[in-house]
Amino acid sequence: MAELKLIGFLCNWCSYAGADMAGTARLKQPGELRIIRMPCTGRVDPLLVLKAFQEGADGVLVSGCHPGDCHYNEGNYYARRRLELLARMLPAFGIEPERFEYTWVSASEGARWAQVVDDFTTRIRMLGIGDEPTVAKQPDDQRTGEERAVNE
Amino acid sequence: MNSYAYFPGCSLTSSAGEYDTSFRLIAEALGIGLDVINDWNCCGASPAPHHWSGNLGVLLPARNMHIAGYAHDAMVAPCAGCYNRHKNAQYELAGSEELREQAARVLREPVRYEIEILNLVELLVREVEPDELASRTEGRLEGLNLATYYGCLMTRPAKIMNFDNARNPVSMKPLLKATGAEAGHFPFKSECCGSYMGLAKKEIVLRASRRIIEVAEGMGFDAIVTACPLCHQNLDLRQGQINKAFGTSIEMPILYFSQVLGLALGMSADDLGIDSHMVSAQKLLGKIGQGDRAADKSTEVA
Amino acid sequence: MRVGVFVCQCGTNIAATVDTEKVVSAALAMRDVQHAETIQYTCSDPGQRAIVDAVQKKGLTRVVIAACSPRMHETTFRRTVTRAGMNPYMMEMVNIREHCSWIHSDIDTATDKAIDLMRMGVARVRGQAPLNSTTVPVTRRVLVIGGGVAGIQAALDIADAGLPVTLVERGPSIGGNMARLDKTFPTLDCSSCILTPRMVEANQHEDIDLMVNSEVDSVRGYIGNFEVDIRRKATCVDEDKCTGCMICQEKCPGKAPDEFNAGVGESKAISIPFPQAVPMVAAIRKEHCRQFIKGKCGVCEKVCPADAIDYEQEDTIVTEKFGAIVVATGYQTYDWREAYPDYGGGQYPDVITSLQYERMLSASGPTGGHVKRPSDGEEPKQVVFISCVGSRDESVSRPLCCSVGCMYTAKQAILTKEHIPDSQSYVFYIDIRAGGKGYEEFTRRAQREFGAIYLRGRVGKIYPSGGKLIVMGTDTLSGGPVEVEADLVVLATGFDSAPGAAKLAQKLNVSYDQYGFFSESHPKLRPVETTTGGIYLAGACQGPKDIPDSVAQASAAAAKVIGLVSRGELETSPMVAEVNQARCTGCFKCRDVCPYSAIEAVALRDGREVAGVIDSLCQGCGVCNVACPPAVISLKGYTDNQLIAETLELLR
Amino acid sequence: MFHKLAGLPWPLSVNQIHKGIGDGEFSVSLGDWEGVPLSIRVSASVAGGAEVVADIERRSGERVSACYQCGRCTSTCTGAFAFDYPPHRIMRLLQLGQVDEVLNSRTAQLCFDCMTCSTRCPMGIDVANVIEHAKMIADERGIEGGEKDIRRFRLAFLQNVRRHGRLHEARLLTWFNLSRLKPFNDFALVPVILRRKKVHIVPPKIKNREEIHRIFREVNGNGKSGDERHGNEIKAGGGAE
Repeated sequence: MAELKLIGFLCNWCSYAGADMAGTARLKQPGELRIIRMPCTGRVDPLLVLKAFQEGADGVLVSGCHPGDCHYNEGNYYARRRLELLARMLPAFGIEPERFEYTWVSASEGARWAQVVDDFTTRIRMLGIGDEPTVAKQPDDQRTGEERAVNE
Repeated sequence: MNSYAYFPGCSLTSSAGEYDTSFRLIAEALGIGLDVINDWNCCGASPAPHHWSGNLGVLLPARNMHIAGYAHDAMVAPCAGCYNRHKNAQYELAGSEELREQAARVLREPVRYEIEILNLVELLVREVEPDELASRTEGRLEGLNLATYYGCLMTRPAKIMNFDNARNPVSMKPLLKATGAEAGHFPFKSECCGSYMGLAKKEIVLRASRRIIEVAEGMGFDAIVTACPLCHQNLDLRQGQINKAFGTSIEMPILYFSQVLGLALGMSADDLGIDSHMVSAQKLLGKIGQGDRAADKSTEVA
Repeated sequence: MRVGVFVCQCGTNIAATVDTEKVVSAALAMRDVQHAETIQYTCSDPGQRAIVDAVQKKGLTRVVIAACSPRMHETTFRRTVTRAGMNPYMMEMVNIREHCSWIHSDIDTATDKAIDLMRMGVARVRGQAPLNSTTVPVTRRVLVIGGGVAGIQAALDIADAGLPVTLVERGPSIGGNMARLDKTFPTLDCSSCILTPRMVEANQHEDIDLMVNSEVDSVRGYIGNFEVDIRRKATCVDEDKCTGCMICQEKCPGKAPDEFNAGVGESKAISIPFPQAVPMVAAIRKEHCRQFIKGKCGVCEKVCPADAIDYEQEDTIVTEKFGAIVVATGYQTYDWREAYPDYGGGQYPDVITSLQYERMLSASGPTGGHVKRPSDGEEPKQVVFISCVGSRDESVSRPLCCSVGCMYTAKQAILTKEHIPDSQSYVFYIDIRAGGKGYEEFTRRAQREFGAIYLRGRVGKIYPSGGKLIVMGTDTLSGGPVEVEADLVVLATGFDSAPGAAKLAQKLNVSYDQYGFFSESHPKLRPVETTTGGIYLAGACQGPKDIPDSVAQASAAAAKVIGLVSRGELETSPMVAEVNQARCTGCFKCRDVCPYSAIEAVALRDGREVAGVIDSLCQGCGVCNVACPPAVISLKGYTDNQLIAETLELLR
Repeated sequence: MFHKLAGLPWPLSVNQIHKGIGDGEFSVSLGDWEGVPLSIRVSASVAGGAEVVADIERRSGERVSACYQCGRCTSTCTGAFAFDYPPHRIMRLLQLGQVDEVLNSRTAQLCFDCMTCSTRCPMGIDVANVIEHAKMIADERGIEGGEKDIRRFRLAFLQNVRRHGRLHEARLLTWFNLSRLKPFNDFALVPVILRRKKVHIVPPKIKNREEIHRIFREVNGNGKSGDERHGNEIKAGGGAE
């Protein structure tokens, strides 16, 4: 088991393909990151990110298409709005914002993906294991007004 | 009035005295204050970095920067060589704790090396508004076509000097245009003149410099404008040797950037030390109505 | 729930760094996992059979396959489990090759990761429900963007199959860059002699609707059902009336740059770009036309015998539906001037690009096929060719090889000798790339039969001297610097993507690389598909290419299009959004955010208005899923519960 | 017409390929030029060379392997005509681990670091910097590569600086010329220089020379300019070529 637990939510069309390309090019990368494939970063629910931290993730990386290149026209714009808001709120939940990153990697940027993973992992390695999360546990299907704000 | 720490360097105190003189003159005229760095020492020039793991090339300039740093946050080194060496030293000091410690041991206190280092062109571009200059020069140099010559040391290596575009430097142009002169495309603006090989391997200098002056002459320039004493030495002092060696008869005046601005500001060729050059600038001076002034000291062919 | 886990070894691709047996035992230790095994090559026939057998013998209801990227084989294995009688969507793929074995060298790291990913896959597939795809009809019309040789070829192939095609060209004539070439390598065929007939054919084909001076404004919809706005730019000439007599061009007083001739010579404000233009219709370039600059002139209107001139004409937007789109927007030659000050940066008239030289060589070009120095009109005797200008040069961020420079330079060296028998050509090259059929022989001929002197080295500097140009280069083979005194220098400039390529890619939602070339879906196996279904690539818009490759790719794209459109209808992905209408509050946040307006208001029996998803429109991005405050709209296959389960499994 | 300016015999031809000089060794001879055999030996020395090359890469921070031999560095190299190996060949030799050839080359002595090659390299390699570090290693090993003058000039220069804290050009000129028994080199310039008031007769001295001496001591551990370390102290009349 890798010491650190890093989760990556990647959009299927750009970043996941970019990660594939990095693999095909055999670009060596640190081993902590586990990738979850998403149709679009627009599907990445800020609550899912919080949930990950709450359950002990040491870092969460969300990566999608470059602005303007979204396979679904504007999915990544929604993602950007939501996730930037989330990033700003993380300290309120007792999570260092440095543990969260939202970036763009296109299908042809294998090298860039490898770089992103490398930088992100190194950064989290320096931060070390995350503290016991302070987010109050709650069922997945009910949300507070504040979190609703995160969504839109 | 902005004032700068001034590092003349060895050449400006001897063989390139006129560069020093002309620089001080225009600095005064343009309201730029210069305070010579107290008890400055040689920067080590090209030889220093080649010996004893190169640290000599860092510690000699370090002392100057350290002294200059007392009273100023920017220093000017008109000699491209000194400028280059100081910038390099600064770069290496910034990057190495060990070097900073060495410097501290020598200087007996923590080294001050963050001072901003400017070359002459950089300084003037910063201090002088082209339009303002134009209004003072009244187009005195109209009719001249000047070859801007940057050489190597002002712009290279690009990542350390980060002055102008190393592949195609252009900084001199706006100010020269403000004098009324033309500054046409000069393809050899950043080719090397042969550097310090003049003594040890003269043929290198003769070949390299020959091409530069030949191209300038071929393209009909009235003079080559430089901001480096070593380039000046190779192009001017050795022009006679070049003609001799290759059986050519080139007569291409080599002027310092400061001298050109001086002329533009109405100073006399003599005051600017143009008469101390090997290659006569009479033709050029004639074109701007100073021909009669300086008595013709025709060039000795060395 | 009975889950089966299959761990692919992919020969040694995976097995070399991932201990697949360990993964299997880890799987067997998991709840619900009834079966787990390693397979040497899962995609192979025996591999797939093994899965079918296991499913049937052990009555598996869910399958996890840990192998390569799902982008590679998801469809393959969906078919496999379908053959075994399962619902295709009850199979989950886990990527332990591209994302694991290939990027790690340490076996423990890779194995741990593979195990995690497998466990996450299992957790996810547990929450998976059977999905059934529906079908939508496919529009029987195809859009081809770009009227170069690739676009023409694609359009003709598709139209010949009986499918109506709209061929959109930005410029005033089709023909593209090939129409500007004099001869083609390695056969020295006359370029326009072989291209012109195809251009005419495309224009006359009853199933091809040709739109010149037109551009794609916006694209909506998805595979099988695109809706495209095409802007027909005002040319102030009535296409139907203009007879192409060119009197207007003769009489026009307004000078204008000659784009077609790459700036060699001049053109008029109203013009037909070249004699073989198709369609043979004049067009006014307003920015150069006196009527528009000065507000008075009207010469062309007076002289036009067909009275086809209409200064009032305005852009119009045509909206059409298409089943598929072929992108063939081609390339432009690299603009070298900024990046190569050492070559004069455009200061020396006698340093020209290969395309300009091509126009000089062309009998129908501005010099009537006579090679002349731009500076003094003299015939050059010493011609220097410089390869790789804007290619293989990281310092100007063009590390790529233009793939044709070596060949067209050899061609131009040969043609130079033919035009000027007493001339001498020098070619500075770095490597001779002559991979195609008959190419190597061709470059040899240039040297052996036509006496071109090849010098292996990149030129450092060019400067003028006594009316000539001195080229400072190197011949690395003899080991040192060399200089050539040249009358004319021809720069073999590289390929850049067509202007606005990136913008178009964004309109089409296809991915593109840092140079603006469109990315194929898979470099080996899906070379003409894009990442977006229903959109295909042809020619140099995908990367530097020569004519035969462009034409071949165009036909390949055409074949794909015909295959798609002729089927008539299309399976849609069932991974669409779904509303739990009982709990929907009808706030319609989902409708606001949906990029495809796939959500409509539905009235329930009790009169409440709630959200409903139009399956045929929903593309499954999941934006609505996140936007829904009470979380009652969810994307099938990516439900909150599945994603959370997957996350928790890792963090457990 | 096509003329060789480089001073290299044109055309150079591959004369012969000797095989089996030793285990797995062969060498390509390109004939010779001004007595310098233009030949490379690909051999076991690659092994030993590799470390030095790695060292050069580490010190200079440049990737020698990135060079694809386009030769642009050589095209406008200011000194190439006087070098035995033009820059692109130095890069090639390093790629092949031919360190001895590089360290003993005239190029390693003569290259005066004008960095023209560096600004034009399409791969963004600072070629001059690479040669620079080869030069330093050569210096550390006291190699003069048949170009005594260059090293002598540099040492004379530094000697001069060490003594006065500043450069005394006139003295440098004379001293250097004496040191290689060419006392009248550039002599013709002297009267001119004097007439044009271009030199001090009295050497310029700085006040705090002690600090300068400390600097020299700091870099080479002794009060002298460290020539002893390389066993060739500068003295007038030191053997010239």
